[in-house]
Amino acid sequence: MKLIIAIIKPFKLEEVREALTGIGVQGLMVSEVKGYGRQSGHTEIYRGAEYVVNFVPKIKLEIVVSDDQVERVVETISTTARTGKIGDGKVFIINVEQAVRVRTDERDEDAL
Amino acid sequence: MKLIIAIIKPFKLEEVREALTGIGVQGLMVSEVKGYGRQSGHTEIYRGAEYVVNFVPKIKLEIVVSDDQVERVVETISTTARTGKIGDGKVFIINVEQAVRVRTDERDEDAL
Amino acid sequence: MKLIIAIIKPFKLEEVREALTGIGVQGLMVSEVKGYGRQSGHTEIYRGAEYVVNFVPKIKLEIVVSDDQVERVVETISTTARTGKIGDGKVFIINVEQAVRVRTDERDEDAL
Amino acid sequence: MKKLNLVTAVSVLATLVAAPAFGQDATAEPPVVVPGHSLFVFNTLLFLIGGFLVMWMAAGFCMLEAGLVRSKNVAMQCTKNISLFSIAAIGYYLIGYNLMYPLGNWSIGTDETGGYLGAFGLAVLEAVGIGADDADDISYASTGSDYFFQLMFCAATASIVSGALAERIKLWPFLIFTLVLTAVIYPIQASWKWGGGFLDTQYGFQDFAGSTVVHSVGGWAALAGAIVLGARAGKYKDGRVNPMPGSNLPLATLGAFILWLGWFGFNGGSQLAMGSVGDVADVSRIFANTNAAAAGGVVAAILLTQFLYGKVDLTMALNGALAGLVSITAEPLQPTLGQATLIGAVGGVIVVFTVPMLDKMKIDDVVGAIPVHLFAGIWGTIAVVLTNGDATIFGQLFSIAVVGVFVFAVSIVIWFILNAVMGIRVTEEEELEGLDASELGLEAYPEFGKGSQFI
Amino acid sequence: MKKLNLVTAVSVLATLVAAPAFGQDATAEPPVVVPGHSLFVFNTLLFLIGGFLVMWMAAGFCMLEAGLVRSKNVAMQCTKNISLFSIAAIGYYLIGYNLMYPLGNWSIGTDETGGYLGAFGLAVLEAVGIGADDADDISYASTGSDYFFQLMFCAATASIVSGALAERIKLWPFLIFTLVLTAVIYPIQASWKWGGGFLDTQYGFQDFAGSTVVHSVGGWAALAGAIVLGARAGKYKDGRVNPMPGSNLPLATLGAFILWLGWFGFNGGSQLAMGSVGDVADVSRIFANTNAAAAGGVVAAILLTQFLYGKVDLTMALNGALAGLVSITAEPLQPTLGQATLIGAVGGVIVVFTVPMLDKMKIDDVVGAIPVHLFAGIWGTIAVVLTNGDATIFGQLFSIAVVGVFVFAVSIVIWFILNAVMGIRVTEEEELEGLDASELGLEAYPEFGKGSQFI
Amino acid sequence: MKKLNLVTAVSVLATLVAAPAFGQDATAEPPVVVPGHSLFVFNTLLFLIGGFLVMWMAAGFCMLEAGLVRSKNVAMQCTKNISLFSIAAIGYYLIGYNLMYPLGNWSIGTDETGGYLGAFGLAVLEAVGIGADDADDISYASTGSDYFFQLMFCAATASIVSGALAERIKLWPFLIFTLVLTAVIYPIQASWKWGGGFLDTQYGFQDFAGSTVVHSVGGWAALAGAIVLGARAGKYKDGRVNPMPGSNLPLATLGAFILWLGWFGFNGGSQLAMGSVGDVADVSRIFANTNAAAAGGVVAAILLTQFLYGKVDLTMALNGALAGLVSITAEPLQPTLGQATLIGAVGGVIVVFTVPMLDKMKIDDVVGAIPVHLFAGIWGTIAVVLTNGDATIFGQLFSIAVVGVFVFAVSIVIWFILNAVMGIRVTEEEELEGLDASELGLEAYPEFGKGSQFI
Ligand SMILES: Nc1ncnc2c1ncn2[C@@H]1O[C@H](COP(=O)(O)OP(=O)(O)O)[C@@H](O)[C@H]1O
Ligand SMILES: Nc1ncnc2c1ncn2[C@@H]1O[C@H](COP(=O)(O)OP(=O)(O)O)[C@@H](O)[C@H]1O
Ligand SMILES: Nc1ncnc2c1ncn2[C@@H]1O[C@H](COP(=O)(O)OP(=O)(O)O)[C@@H](O)[C@H]1O
Repeated sequence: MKLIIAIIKPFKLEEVREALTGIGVQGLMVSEVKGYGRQSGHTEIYRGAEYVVNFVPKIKLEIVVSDDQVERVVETISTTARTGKIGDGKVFIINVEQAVRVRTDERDEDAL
Repeated sequence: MKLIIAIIKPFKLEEVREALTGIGVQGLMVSEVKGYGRQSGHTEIYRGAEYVVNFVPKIKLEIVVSDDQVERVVETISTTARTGKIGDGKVFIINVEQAVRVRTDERDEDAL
Repeated sequence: MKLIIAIIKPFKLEEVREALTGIGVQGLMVSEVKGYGRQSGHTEIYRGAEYVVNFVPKIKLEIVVSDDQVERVVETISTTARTGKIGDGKVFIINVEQAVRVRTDERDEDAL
Repeated sequence: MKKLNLVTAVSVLATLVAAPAFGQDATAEPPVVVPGHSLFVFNTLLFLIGGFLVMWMAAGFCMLEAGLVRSKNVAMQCTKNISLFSIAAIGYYLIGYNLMYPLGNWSIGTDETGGYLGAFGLAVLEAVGIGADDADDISYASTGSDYFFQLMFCAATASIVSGALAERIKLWPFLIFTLVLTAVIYPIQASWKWGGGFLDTQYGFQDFAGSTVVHSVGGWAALAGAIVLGARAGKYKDGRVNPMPGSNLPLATLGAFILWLGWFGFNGGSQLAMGSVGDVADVSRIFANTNAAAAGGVVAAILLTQFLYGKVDLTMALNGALAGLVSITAEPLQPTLGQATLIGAVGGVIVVFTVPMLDKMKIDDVVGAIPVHLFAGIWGTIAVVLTNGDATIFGQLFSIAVVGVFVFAVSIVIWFILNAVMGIRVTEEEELEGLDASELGLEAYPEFGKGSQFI
Repeated sequence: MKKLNLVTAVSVLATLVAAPAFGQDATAEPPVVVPGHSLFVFNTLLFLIGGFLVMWMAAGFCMLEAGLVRSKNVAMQCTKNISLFSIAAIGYYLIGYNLMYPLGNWSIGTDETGGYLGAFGLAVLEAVGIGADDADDISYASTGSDYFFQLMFCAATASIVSGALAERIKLWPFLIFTLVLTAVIYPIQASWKWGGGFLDTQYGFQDFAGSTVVHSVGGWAALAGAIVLGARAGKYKDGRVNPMPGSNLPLATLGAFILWLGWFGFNGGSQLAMGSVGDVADVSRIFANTNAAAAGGVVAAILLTQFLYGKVDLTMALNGALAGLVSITAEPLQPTLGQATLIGAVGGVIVVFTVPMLDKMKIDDVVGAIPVHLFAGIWGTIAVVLTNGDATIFGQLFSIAVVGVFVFAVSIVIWFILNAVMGIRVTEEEELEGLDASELGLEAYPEFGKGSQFI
Repeated sequence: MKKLNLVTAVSVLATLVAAPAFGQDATAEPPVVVPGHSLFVFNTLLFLIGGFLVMWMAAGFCMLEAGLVRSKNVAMQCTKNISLFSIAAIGYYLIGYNLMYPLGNWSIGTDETGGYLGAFGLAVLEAVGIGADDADDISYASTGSDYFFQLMFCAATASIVSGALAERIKLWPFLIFTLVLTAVIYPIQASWKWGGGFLDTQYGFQDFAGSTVVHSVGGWAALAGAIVLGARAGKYKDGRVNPMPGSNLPLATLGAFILWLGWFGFNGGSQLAMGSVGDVADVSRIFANTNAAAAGGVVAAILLTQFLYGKVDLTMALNGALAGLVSITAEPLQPTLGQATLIGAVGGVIVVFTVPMLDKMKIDDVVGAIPVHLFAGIWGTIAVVLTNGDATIFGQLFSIAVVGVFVFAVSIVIWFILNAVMGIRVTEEEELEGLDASELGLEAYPEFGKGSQFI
């Protein structure tokens, strides 16, 4: 199994979630993060003082899927989340050694 | 070492934390996430409009432990967090290659 | 590529970010977590009742870098974030199998 | 409102005539109007107290709206509310006040044949330290207090609009509309009734404190704007209504309580006099009835939402309170406490049914301003016939229609012009990012998470 | 309160008699009571101003409670507060007002032998546009203003209860209790003192603005409810008290400031007259003393928490202000500024010690309503004997006891009945999820994180 | 302010003399002053209403500041505000009131040669239930109402200081300074003008409601404190200004609206009389002008920030409203509505330019208190000469300077002493952690995330 970590633009969340449900993803975790990257760095003025905005709000998705699903999930995320503008985000893949469903104590694939 | 990621129901946090301390876990990270899964999908009405609640509040625990502790920690979490109802959550295990304690620059097991 | 997870004291964020930018890190994710560890456990009084503060606010950084950058990044973080007091935090390193830049669909190193 | 002067003038004369008897014979019935200039002082005081209470409603609208929009638009909503209140003060001073109260000097029409367009000119107050004979109307109240009181009504009309159009309208076009609304649209139609114009003199229109003259006017202007502006991105997709929950419900609740409090000044002050036993007792009736109607609106809303949806909806309870208040505004004096409660309760029922109705029509009213101020306002104006013999169903309906057509037509034209000239709506990208970040470059709650994007 | 009428009636007669001299001889001492009907207008105005200030306290309770509960219960707390205020308006109209002020027509007892149960019937206001001889009491104030003012006191009593029972009581049982409290329990016991009943006539009970009649009554009803309801899940586990910090302290602070402001109407209006030099000067004393007592409560609370805990506790400072206000409520007129400050300070000390005491007794009072309104209310009622010669320690203690036994007994019976019939408490699962999600199906702060579960 | 007594006294005598004619001949011009003791009652009522409105400003300052500081310091800001308001009540009672109003009994100086230091002693109110001849000044108002009204001005001065020094000053040293400010510093300088001291009698200083006597005094004390205290950690690093955005802008907006409302009492009550046609009409002018100036301040600020920065800054709009109010405070009566709007607008311009200016000088004023209250206060005091013939540019400038030097000098000395004795600033670690956690041991928003550390 793999843990897929995706950073996307917040307003894309709903769309991405629907797309993922569409391809059979049964669960995921969402959290708010502040992102620093190429998109960062524009300046704003507050009470007459200029400052650089380094962090932009992003949504982080964490999804554990079986190895065979990985490519489709990555594909789905990156196509759905893409706007073509800087700051669209990233997808990272990490190996998961074991999964457990708390309710039933099922393991691995069955736990997803 | 392994990184244990656990998603649990929020009101179980305190109980799980105590149980983990009980078996000698010395530290962990807690964050709020919104979870999507089987539990999701009930509908609510707001100002006369019905809508589906896709995301339910969950707590994510991240704990790095030495390999030999893993099974006990997983066991402890899943038994303590279990209510038997849908939405109890998951536990995922990921390999950690290195750990550093910032304060002392100690490495790996010593850093935990 | 490696995912570097660093837990630091909140007020160190800006300093660490600058240091990392200094050594060429191009992006990262920041999130708030509550930390439990050695630092925890002091007591407070609220409306006459004493209670133990188990969780202290922390900042979690997640940075994906190419393998050759890892040591420098870890070094930079732990030196910049260090105050020498309990609670300075940790750095964990995890292997990343693949990275994708949503905007361009670039892969791996190019995606960072 | 001012037209009551005559009546009071008469009664005060009565007093002065009656006065010789006063004191000579303790058994004789003392005059009903307090002697000397107490009348002037009491009436002026009523306007000052009523005026600051209605001014406070501006804060109520601001909190209500700030609490019902998503966090990414909260700072903008606050900016719009404090700005519109300021612009109203300028517009009403420059043109509005004399347009609304020509005191006979109609630009079009006359008091007899019916006034249609008031006078043009800056608002001018009485001089400093006037004596009784320098007062513009010694039998009424000081002009300064009247101006202050009336200005607050004008500003309230503008506050109604801001809520309905929240989360997508650009700041400046909105403020320009506000200027036109407060300087021209509101005063002109208000002159037809309260300035002694044709609706008042020819059609016997009864609208004690403005269910139509104030609230429905705000509602019509908001409706026109909402139509031209269109719904928020994602509000209505593939036939479903996608709720966008308010970000801070206690703040919205505070807003409702503030409005409830301010309404005592709104309705009570509209008695326009408290210097006699009769007047002050009437103001008391109005306070009690206004409270009863708001209570009726809340109770109707919570019972109905519990019954319809199986759960009480706090935002509907807040709207219910306001709908109850709007409903009683056209006639807060005549009803008994029981009648007032029922009139308000019907207002509460109206919002519970019309909020979803608007959604079905894909008219996106962020805070429920149109159900509360327009629909309940119409109900309240019609309900006058139930308790006030001077009101005719025709006179009420005709006036509702005339005011509605005028305000809606003029408003929609202005919205179209603004849209053509400068565009009234932010880009979709700005809207998704939130108006606070895109238009103001700041955040209302920079530290409280960005959950707004979860919707 | 109304009983003062006689007094004022006499003085007004005095005026009318004195009146002939007035004006004839500028050197003669002018009458102390203003002539004509100014008296009626002034007194009515005092009730209207006092009334809207006390109404504002409803918002204060709502904000205080919304700020002191956890975020998962905030919307419910707002719902309860706006609903209870509305229900009080209906209950007091239907039964309460005449039960409280039978004006001699006691159902049980008489003015002479002592009144025990007032009259039954709807509240009826004076007709529209009355003349002086149509006024129910030309020497007092308009009935509408009296009703409006008294209603707000009744509603305040209900607001006290909602805070203590927060975060676990079901909405509807709470509202049903509110109806009984405002329609029956509060009015009956209030009639014993302010309606001229037996505590007033037989025992010379002194309670100027209601430390006992209003505040302790809310406190007793809250205590009964808290006992039947039990503590919040997890509040007391294995002998430890587990604090559940309020979610929004600036909101709670706003609530305290609102209550402080409203209290000027609460105590000042209870002078029941301001149409003479003596009355208006007394109202002024009351305003100044009320402020001094609140200040004393705050200073005592911050000094004491600093001293006891090494840190100032803001929530105790807020409770301290309110305790100071409750303490001075039974006698805000007689004390000097210094005495008022000290009386309030003792109130502040009381909350700092009794809040943890209640916790030790495992009585879970979410916002400290019982220490503030019941304990400080008892203190304030006793403190009357320090500055008011008409008060006897026996009369005060006896009345505190009678009111306490009656209200506590009736309340606990009703709580038990409600519990038996429909259950007054949500399930543990609903409680853990939060009442907003489980009972209302919404969130007060949908975008601000769910930290409430960290506790 | 009290010195107006003479004037009113004269006019009231005029009435009594005129009185015989009254009523005898309905055609004769009735006296301008209301007869009997209505005058005393009306004036007292003005102080009571004005007083509770100014008291409400304490909540306004608290909300404004709580909204403009970072979330980790919000609870402390609330603690400071409710505490300072309480301490002011004690300090003014113990020493302040008589120092400010020696009524001729100067400790240093005389009414003729000029008063410099007032009398020492506790504030004492009139007895309970006084008759006309027991009143301290039957031609003015009750002492209780005067005390209540004046106390609120004193407290407002202290509220100004807390905002500027937020997020880094320790609680207790701040409160000790507050005691000195409200008991000694404010009353002494206020006596020079309003107590009939030398600035009033020798230099004809004109300051109607306190642009200098209240606002600039708060500003000077804040400036001295900000200099001794130094800037917040990280505010100015390597030559850049590092903004620290306010954590809750709708709360700050609420604060601004509350202050706006309270200001009607602040300026209107300073007319000190409303018992005659002239006085009540003047109060009306003041209400209308006060509102106009605030509106001018907002419009100037939004136009200017849009023009300068390309975006409207809500926090500047709020400061603009307050600056407009401060600007009109020295002379709210004489200007026309247009003039008042412009005077306020200049105030708005001043804040937009001086807020960044202070930052350049590395003076860290968290909420903009110095630009709003000091700079706009100076402007408003000078602007008096534009509309009030009695004011001389020299008299105004000289008085501004005398008050400024006195308050700044005394304040900075006290700040230095406090710093030497106990240290006025928290440690950097405590500051980084936030004052709520480090000094109070709690959080203002325990569940809303800790974003404050993102700055
Ligand atoms: N090396 C990295 N490690 C972790 N997260 C990253 C990294 N680089 C970028 N991100 C995340 O991806 C988001 C988008 O990246 P950015 O460089 O702004 O645009 P793009 O991905 O289009 O080049 C950033 O806001 C940040 O949250
Ligand atoms: N494939 C997944 N990857 C990551 N998190 C998941 C996944 N499936 C479920 N979760 C998390 O676990 C929580 C519980 O899962 P759910 O399916 O609702 O109940 P259960 O685990 O009892 O079957 C979800 O809310 C979600 O946060
Ligand atoms: N085993 C662990 N797994 C995950 N996070 C940990 C672990 N131990 C500590 N942490 C995180 O690191 C933070 C600092 O650790 P702590 O023990 O308090 O101080 P120190 O690192 O200086 O010994 C904790 O607040 C917690 O968030």
